[in-house]
Amino acid sequence: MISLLIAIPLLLAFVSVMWKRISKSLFFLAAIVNLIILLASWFPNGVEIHAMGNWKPPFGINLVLDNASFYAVLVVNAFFFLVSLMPKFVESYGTSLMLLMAAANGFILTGDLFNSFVFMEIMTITAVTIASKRDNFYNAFKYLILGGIAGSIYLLATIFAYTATGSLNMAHVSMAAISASSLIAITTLYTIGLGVEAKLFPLNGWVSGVYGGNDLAPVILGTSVSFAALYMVGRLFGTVFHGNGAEVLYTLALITIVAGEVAALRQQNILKAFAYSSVAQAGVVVAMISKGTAKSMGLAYFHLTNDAVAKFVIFLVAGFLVYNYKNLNGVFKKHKILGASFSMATFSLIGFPLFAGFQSKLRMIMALFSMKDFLFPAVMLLATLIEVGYVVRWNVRLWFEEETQEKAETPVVASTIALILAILLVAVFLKPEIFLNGAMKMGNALADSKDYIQGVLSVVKGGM
Amino acid sequence: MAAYKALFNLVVAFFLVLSLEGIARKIMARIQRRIGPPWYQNFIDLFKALSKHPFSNGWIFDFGVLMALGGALATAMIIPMGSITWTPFPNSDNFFVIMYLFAVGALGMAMGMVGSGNPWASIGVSRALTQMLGYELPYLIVMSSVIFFYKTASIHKLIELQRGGWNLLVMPLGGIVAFISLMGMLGKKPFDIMIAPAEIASGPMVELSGKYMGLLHIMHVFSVFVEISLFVDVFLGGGSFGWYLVKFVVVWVLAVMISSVLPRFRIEQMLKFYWGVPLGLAFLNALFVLLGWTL
Amino acid sequence: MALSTLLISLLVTSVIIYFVSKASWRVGAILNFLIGIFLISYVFALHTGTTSDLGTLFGQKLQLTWTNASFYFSAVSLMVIVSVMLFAIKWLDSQKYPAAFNMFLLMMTAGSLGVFMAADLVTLYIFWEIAVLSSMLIVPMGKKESRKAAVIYAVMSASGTYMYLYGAFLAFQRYGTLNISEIAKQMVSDPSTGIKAAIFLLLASAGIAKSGIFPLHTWLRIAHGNAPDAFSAVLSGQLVKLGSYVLMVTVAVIPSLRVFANIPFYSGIPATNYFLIALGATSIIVGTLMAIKQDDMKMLIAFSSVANGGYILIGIGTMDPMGFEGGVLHVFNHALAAAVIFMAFASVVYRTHTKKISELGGLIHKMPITFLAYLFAIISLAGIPPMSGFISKWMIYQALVRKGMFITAFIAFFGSIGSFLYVFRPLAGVFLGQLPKKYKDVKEVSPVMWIPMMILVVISLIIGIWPFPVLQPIESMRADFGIAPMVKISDPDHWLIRGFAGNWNPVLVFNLFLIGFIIAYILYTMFPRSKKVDLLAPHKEEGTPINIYTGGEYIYTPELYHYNTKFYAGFERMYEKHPSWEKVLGMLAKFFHDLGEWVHGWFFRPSPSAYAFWVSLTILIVFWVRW
Amino acid sequence: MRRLYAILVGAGLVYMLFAFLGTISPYGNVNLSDRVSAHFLAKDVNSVDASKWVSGDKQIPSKMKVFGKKGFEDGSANVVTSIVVNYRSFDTLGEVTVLFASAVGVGLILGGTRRMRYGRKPNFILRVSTGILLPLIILFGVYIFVHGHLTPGGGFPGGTVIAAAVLLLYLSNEEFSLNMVVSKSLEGSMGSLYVIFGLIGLAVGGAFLFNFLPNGVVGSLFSAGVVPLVYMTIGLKVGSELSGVVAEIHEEREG
Amino acid sequence: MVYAISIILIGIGIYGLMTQKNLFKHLISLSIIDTAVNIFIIATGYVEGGKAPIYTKSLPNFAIGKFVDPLPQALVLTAIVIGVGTLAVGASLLVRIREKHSSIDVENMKGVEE
Repeated sequence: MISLLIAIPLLLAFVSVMWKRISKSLFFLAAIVNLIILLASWFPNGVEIHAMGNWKPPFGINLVLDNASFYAVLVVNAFFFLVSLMPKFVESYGTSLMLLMAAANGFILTGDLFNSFVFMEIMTITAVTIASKRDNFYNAFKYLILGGIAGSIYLLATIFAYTATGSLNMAHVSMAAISASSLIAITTLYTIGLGVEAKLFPLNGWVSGVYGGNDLAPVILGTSVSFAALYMVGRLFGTVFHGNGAEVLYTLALITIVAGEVAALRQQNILKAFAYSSVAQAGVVVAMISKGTAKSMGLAYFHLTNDAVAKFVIFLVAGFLVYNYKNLNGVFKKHKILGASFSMATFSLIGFPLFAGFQSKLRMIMALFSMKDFLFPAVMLLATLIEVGYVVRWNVRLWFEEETQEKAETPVVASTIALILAILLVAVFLKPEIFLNGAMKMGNALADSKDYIQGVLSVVKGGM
Repeated sequence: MAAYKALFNLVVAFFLVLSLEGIARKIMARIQRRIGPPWYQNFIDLFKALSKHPFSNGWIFDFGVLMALGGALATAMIIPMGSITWTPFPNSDNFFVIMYLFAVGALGMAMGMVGSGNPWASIGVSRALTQMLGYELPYLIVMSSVIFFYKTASIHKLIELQRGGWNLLVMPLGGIVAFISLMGMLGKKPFDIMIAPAEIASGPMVELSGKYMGLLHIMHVFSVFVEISLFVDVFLGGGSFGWYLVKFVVVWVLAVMISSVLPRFRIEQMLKFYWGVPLGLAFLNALFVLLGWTL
Repeated sequence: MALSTLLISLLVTSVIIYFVSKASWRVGAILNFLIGIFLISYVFALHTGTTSDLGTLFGQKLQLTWTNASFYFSAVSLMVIVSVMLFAIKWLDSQKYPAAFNMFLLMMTAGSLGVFMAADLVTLYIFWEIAVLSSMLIVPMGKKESRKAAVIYAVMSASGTYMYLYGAFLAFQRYGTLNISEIAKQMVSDPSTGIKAAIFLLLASAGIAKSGIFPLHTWLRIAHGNAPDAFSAVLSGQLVKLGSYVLMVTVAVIPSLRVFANIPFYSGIPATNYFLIALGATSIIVGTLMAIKQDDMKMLIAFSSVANGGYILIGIGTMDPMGFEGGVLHVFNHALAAAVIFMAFASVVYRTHTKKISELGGLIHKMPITFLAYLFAIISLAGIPPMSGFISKWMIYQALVRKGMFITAFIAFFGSIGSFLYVFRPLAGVFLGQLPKKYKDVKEVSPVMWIPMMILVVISLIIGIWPFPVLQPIESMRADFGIAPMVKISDPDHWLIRGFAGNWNPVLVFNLFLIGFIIAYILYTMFPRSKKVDLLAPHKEEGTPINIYTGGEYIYTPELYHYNTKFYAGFERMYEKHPSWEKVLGMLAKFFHDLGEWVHGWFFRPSPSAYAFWVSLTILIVFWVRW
Repeated sequence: MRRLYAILVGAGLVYMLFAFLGTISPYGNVNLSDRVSAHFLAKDVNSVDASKWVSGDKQIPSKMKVFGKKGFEDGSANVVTSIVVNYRSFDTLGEVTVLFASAVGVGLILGGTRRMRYGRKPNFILRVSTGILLPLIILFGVYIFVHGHLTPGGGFPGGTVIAAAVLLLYLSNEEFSLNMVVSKSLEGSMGSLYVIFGLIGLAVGGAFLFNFLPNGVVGSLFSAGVVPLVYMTIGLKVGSELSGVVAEIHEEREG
Repeated sequence: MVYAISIILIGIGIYGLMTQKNLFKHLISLSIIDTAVNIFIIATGYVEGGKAPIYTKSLPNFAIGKFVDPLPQALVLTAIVIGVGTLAVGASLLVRIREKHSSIDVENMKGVEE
């Protein structure tokens, strides 16, 4: 069953090159089928593996579905589903999106280091393709180069792991006795290799150009792909390497938070501004992951989910605005629903009460204090302060300034989706369990490497 | 009983200060080698002004004059005159109450005069208020240290507590500062820039005529009464009503004599002056009081 | 109705109000007003000690409690808010976003009430943010500059709020509870002074930012000055009081005298409190000096709010029974006065469309009721009897003198005398003097707008004469917090207010004033009637000169003969080269902008070469650190 | 300056990697028995007890004959192929997808519609020799991927060789233009076929990409189960894909 | 030795990325790094005296030490293809960059957004 999550979008992607016209519908089909599969196999509450070609781990490649990967896959596919509802948005990128979906699912589900590299590369290449929408070539190229370097380093890390353990299986690497220096080599390389996709400073130079260059890239890359990348950070540094190298991640992440927010503050381009904001939020999540406990990781992904939902709305609305209006002043007077959703999402980003961001932010701060970490909350609050500055500025500008242009046609589907997600954010404030339960399960699964090893390596037969 | 005392206050104030103003004109004239008007000249002036047909510049002009006079009268009624016997309202003669009640009159006058629509009046009022900022601060600091020292802000109690010796002698610095502030309060030279007849046509009074002039003159009379009485009560100790009158006259004459030989400060000079030495001395005085270094 | 139900239903109602207002904003505004009336009756009917659960967050119970303090602050807030709601029924027709205004005003009301009811730090934070958020969305509905104002308001407010949040969780980490009274209890026995002081100051900083205390005061000028005019009344009259409430919570509910008994600084006041007092004193100086030189009348009163926030903080900070009561009473006085003043200004702007003192003048001839409201409000604001404003200032002076805090007292006196100066400026420049020709057809505002002002004025006057209805709850609050509960300050039986150094009888003082006024009136009527000089003559007939003293010149343009720019030029000249804190904060903001520019320029903009460089450098640094 | 920094950083990086080299076994001195590949070589993955293996019990099979024998879990003589297409077939699917993604990407990025002209005639030798070599090249490509499980080579090299033939066509004939419909259909259907093989495996053997055909004798042409079939689909797919890329690059946009 | 070569190649690639101003050279540098990493991977699989892991008539028997590690070779096969994919996308991007910005030299490109 799990393999279908990758196989179906892939199959439909191959099919879609033959019938280009229906590629959007195929994309929708793939997304909905995936979602149905996921809903059918709700939280596994254990470790389910699927050995590819029936070659048992650690010899063959295996897909692992535990609570962690399930939650990540669920979130990722949900976002793809939302995108697939908007055919106008997809344009001719249906095939690429399906590939991206397959790659993201594979990246999350795989239990094999090299396999994850392969999927990461697919993700990079399709992401570059998507990033080049609307003639955004130079930025896409920069992303390609950075992604290429990161890929090489990731591959090197994988090879170091292989030579050290003789296996590429994550569970095996996790349990193998690796010498300390070897472990340092591996985790250092992985930090850099993943840092590019996880938007760690200063490896995140591509973000502003790619997210700021068109309307599709930020919506999908800023939500699904970044969730997948940050999932991998948790998987590798939490489960596989037991927190080795976490201090480095922590430091980099804190710098990322501040750098992202200050860079966002000065941005005149709304997409870029929130691109930097997502850099900063990625920093928060990585720093939280690097704390290493089940609770901190769970809260990290809770925050990431809230952030991704909010970012989805923000980028959706901002993308629509940027490519329909030259001057954004006061446009929300004409698009009240889009405006309301945007405002709610941005306020959630800050962590105002009544919105989901409040729940995650406060929980994180509380958890950090109970871990006696006094620096990170301070940095987080400082970052939030800067965030308040630009978020309010954008809201005020988009709502209250004098408008100058004729009204563009309102995108009905997009408005509806944005509004539903914004209401979802309020619902999460009222009932955080909507995301929190899954995220906490994810955190537990990521932190519990014993369970993971047990689950992967003792099962002989590949199951459905 | 209190009501009669209060009324008596007013009567004393009216005749005492009006006569003293006449005497002041005489003294000033003598210092300047002139003969000067008779001592009762001010009574004549006042009744002449009151009996004339005036011009009113609108209702706020009238209201302001009434408020000014009312405020001054109310304050004058609270003031103790030298002893507990001559204290009309022993429960309410709190220093701060007197000071702020006194401000009602000032505000009323300022409002009425600006209401006349004449810019000279506005300039005069602006200067008067600025001057208030100048002299009140050292004065209030000195008074605070007095209150801190005697643990009471009630004027009649302060009078009683000075039986052993005048406060002026207990804290001479404070007394000097208070006297300098008193000069400013009285609007005597060198602190009469707000009136400045030659430059801004008598400032606030520019539009006054007839009975308005008279009423404001009465208000001025009571203000002078309140100001000097406060100084006498707080710094020159207790005693009988008679001694009180003597001290009152002495303080007045001293103020007049000093003012008659001085030129006038410009408004910034006035502020700089008050915030210089007097304020410093006031703080020094407060420090001495805190440290217990009183005479 | 339980407290939590009330608040939640208020929040929901506010959204309903929006849609109602979309159909007809006037109905929405009237509904708002009715809800406000209901809230007042509700608040007065509540018994102290009522608690209600809001839910559980992170395993901590969120609770609302109704205390004497909640009652006092809620009542004051509602008084201001309801007046503005009434005011808005007419005033809103000059606004662009009436529906949103109604919604956010009600939402803000709910938020503020929640803050006052909160029994724990997180509940307080939640409602605090709701109040901030909704008010922040009203601010930019004003004129052009108000957009920037909203941003500055949000950032300043947030900087205080986040420090508060940090402090709250620091307290939680240390004491394991968020409940305010529990924390207060545990703090007394906590031996570590440093952490206690940190918690104290961090919690207080929310109040500092909100009530416009130096160094986070600069938002008041721009936000109060540019917000929609009637909303400025709420901002200054009510919202700022949230800050005072938090300051009171940190200073009084957490018994700072006992908690910091080991670091006394001066006459029994701990260093922490003294620090706050110093900030309050600085605010008084800054607020007063800046208010004196403003040309924008709303900004002028905004700076006055800074100064008055300082009074409140000083009063509460002394933790002296007199000072505490004075500070808390000053909340009431300033709320009423500021609300009336801003409503009066809103009326002026409503008719004349300008808030520059230098463009106005002589409106007393056209808007006498507004003028009277303003007059009485400034008498209260300047602390002159018989209005209520005097009582609180008197109490604060008493406390300061008793403690021998002469420098603070000096600053308080300075602020007080300075307030005469600045409140007089709009009086002279806007209402008195000569009416410019362009306003010759201006009319008085409708009763819907002046009635709320007058109601507040009358309340202020009555409390000035008979302050005991307000002093009683404050006294019981003081007893709750255990600040010298034995000392009785108000003595209604003898009509006295008892200070440490002498008493006074507000009724008597008012009567004296009345008698003085009557005598003056008798004198006035005894003497010959006056002839009227028509100041409006030049407006009525073209070519009529002004009929006042002009030094012998014919003058036909009354506005040129109106003295209202640089009113205190002589004094202003003395500090025109003052250092500007706003510039300092501006530099800070610019620093972050430049830093952002730098980060963007160095790490995000460049070519792939630079990316490669950063990647390599990072990996090298990580290697260097870890190898 | 820039070069200096670059040299410094580059040297630092080289130093770092040399330092990291110390953590792995020296060149050529590798004990395969510690690695999973020992069992790929021995083709006995199914008989290894994985849970014991990972905890240090290495279970190395004794020396045995493989070539020409029957009954192994994997039938290809080329062990690399057996890894690529059987043991780690999922990687290969990913690999195919990468290429596919980049082909899609190239199409989307370039978006050409019209054959690009070189503006000069191809020379005689090129034109004539193309005609002679073309069938040979294609034949060679097909040979490579059909024999992928026996000799070095496989789907990817084979497909590339085929694409090289197409490139030759493009170079030698300005009028030539690849029929995109055909190439896309081939590409799509071959890609789908690979996934369908995987799905058949899932249906038959319960695991995606399960080798559901008999393995035969190691070393013979018809052996190794699905490996030759998969390699053939890959070869065709890669061939058509890269041809498509070549075609895309030779197209330009209107105007 | 092989390790050293591959590592130095990586260094050269990084150096090229950092110093070159022509975007195509960046792509080539990236490709050099890819290749270097691939060489490195192959090198990790080398066994002293080992042969290519293909069973032939002359090498019919399984034995440890006779063959080199086949897994890295398989991985490299994949990695090469991935490199090719990257190269293809990059090259096509360069075509369009040249069209849009009229140059592929970083310093001469026109209309690049700040």
